[in-house]
Amino acid sequence: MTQDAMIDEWYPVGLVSRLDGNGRKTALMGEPIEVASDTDGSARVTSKGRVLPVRVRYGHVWASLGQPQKELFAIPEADQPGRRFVDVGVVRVRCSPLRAVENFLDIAHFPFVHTDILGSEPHTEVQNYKVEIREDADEVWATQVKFYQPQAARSASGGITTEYMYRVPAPTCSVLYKTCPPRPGEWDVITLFVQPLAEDLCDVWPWMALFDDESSMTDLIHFQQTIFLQDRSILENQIPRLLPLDPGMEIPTRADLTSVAYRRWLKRRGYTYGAQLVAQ
Amino acid sequence: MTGQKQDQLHERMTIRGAVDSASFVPWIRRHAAKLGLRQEIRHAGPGRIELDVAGPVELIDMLEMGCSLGPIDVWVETITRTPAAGGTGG
Amino acid sequence: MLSDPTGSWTPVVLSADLPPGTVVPARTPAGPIALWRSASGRPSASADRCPHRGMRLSHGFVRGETLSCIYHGWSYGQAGNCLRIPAHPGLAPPETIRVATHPVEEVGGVLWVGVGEPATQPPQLAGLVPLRSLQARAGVAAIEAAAGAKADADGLLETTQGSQKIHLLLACQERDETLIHVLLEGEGSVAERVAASRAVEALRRKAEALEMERDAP
Amino acid sequence: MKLYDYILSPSCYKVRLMAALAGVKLDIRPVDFHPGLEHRGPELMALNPAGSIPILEDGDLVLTESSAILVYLAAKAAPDWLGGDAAEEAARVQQWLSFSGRLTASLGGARLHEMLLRPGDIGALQAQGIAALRELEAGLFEQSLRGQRFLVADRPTVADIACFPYVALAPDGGVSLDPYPTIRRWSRALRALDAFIEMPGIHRLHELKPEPHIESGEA
Repeated sequence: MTQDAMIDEWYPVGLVSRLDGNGRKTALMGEPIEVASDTDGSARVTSKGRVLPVRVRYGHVWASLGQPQKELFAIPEADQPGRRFVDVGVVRVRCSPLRAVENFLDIAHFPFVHTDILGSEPHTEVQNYKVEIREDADEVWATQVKFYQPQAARSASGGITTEYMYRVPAPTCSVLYKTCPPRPGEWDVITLFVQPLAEDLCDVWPWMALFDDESSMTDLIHFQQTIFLQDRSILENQIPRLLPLDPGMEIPTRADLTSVAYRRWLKRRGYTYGAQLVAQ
Repeated sequence: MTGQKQDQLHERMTIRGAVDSASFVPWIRRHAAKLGLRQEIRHAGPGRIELDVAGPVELIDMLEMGCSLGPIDVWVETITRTPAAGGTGG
Repeated sequence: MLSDPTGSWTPVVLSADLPPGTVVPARTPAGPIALWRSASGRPSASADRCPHRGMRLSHGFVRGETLSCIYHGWSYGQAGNCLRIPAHPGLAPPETIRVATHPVEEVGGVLWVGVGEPATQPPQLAGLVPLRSLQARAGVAAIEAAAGAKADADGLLETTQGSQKIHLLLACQERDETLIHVLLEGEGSVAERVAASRAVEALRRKAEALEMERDAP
Repeated sequence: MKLYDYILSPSCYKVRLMAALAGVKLDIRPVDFHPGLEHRGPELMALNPAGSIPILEDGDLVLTESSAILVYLAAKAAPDWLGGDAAEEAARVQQWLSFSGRLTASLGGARLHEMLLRPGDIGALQAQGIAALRELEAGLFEQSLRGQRFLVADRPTVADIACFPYVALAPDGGVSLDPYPTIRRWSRALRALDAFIEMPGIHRLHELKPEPHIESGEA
């Protein structure tokens, strides 16, 4: 696969809180890179001696192998007072980075994969919701996504219908806005930042900006790690490992609308690193 | 939406975009067949494919989902659906 | 061993290793399959891939007479037809939404999966009682060399280990891997069966050593 | 009883699982093992100089080895799980409790490497893991010939709980469980136990409950 439009995008390559002078060896789209803190404490990312463009934002160090045309996407909630910011830490998954994002956009698997946490039988129906590609921002948005959640929060005793909004601001990143029980009218922000190591291998860095004055930081980390580790065995057992842009071997339904919109957007922008172009 | 009755709809589906591809019509037929949908291609030309389709709404939705992505050499801009008057011989 | 798998049977799992209400992964020359047995005891084999979004069906679950995908709960019947799409509970899926299936025969305590459309029945293995299955990282040739015997057209090989006659039913897997089903002549005592199991473990070690030697430059 | 716990640790899960099966209520103290490395911090190192979790505190007693914790929970609340007093059965329990350490080192090491990027020789870890799985498969098979579904007897013991988590999570470390039919049956028997609880990476056995139906009109 030739390197495509994704080369000029920003990718997470490490936690700011874990930066040190020794440098951490990792990879980005097949290239070995090193992430270190400079003598002045700033982040420095190099690839074969070349210094890469770097940003430090949302708890993570971001880098690009190419020449980014756009600034790293904005998450306004990251500057909102009263939120707690949670570095969930890295989890490696043997799958396409695009598959990791697609799974994050999916609610229909909640009853079977996140049983009794995010969903439960018989509440499996996916109601219609809205999806659009916002041309001005060049982002995929899914809104009015509602799904029955058996235990909405640690303190909740019963189930509620939780509302979600999904946003894809970059090919390997997604931002989820979710009903925030302690603060009606506000949204909890849960992100999935994916570092593409290779077309079929990725490091996933979840990050959160929550209104929650009750839970310990470790509880919050463990909750999100629990959810993601339930997904990991799914992601490692989907065939093919790359994300098909031609659904000829699949059967998407209206419940898969966000997935279809995400794939359409990838196809339109030529974001094909980690994608399978022809169904087989 | 949990009732047992499956209403059979007859719809005209209009697919617009860069769809002037010999690969797309067979692709649509294959996908419709996989969904058990009766379809009839009414028009296939540069920029527009029109077909009549009959079946339960969820299945027609599924055809729309599949077609909106389609094969890699096709770019679908929009898909519109309008009621058709039982035009597929059903 | 048959070189052309079209129209052949592959022994994939012992009956005892597929209790009612379970699904297991298996490999055939036609690719990976999900082999499952319904609550009422009927075995079925389907392609190991859910046609919805590609998840391996062998990771799924068997409820009653259906196999369900662990990802989104799509359920399939014996014939491979989709019976339920939980995200759309009002929809009765059409017959055309299906997962490919393969013929299954249960003969003499072994489950055989057909590749293509076999014209004959799987071998009867009369008088032989299955013991256990194990996988070797060795090709058939290395196992034959370790056993000092050749497999016949059905993949069946007879060897004497210690004082025991043991029959091995071999099924090629990917690369240099072979699935070995161990069969004995009659039930035998517990001690005899333990001894046979250990003898085959030893034979596997020998075959894998031979395979490594062969691979060494 | 207070458990210093990490939700993704199979060794901590052994303790949570044993406690659930024995009906013991644990006071869980979550430890930020990843990414925070809290288990290597001063507070936990003071409690356990080995820098590992789980740690179980019960009054003055501090236990840091998961097998010992399993034995403690069973002895306190569910003595049946200790296995019988007969020489052979008692020895089998010890055999598999010790063996479980090899699963931790091999399959656990492979899992930490593949999932949480911890250093290690992945080829060697996986090979050792496969060797251990083969040994377990053979052991369980011989047990089945004796009419016993579990490692020590026809009922589960602490030995089964000590071995189960790292085995069930072997695929997390890139080690397939496909070739082990007897392990599969054993794992299923454990997962079907009444008070069984899961951990992330071990899915619910949905077939244990009949397919639930929703009443029309109920959202």
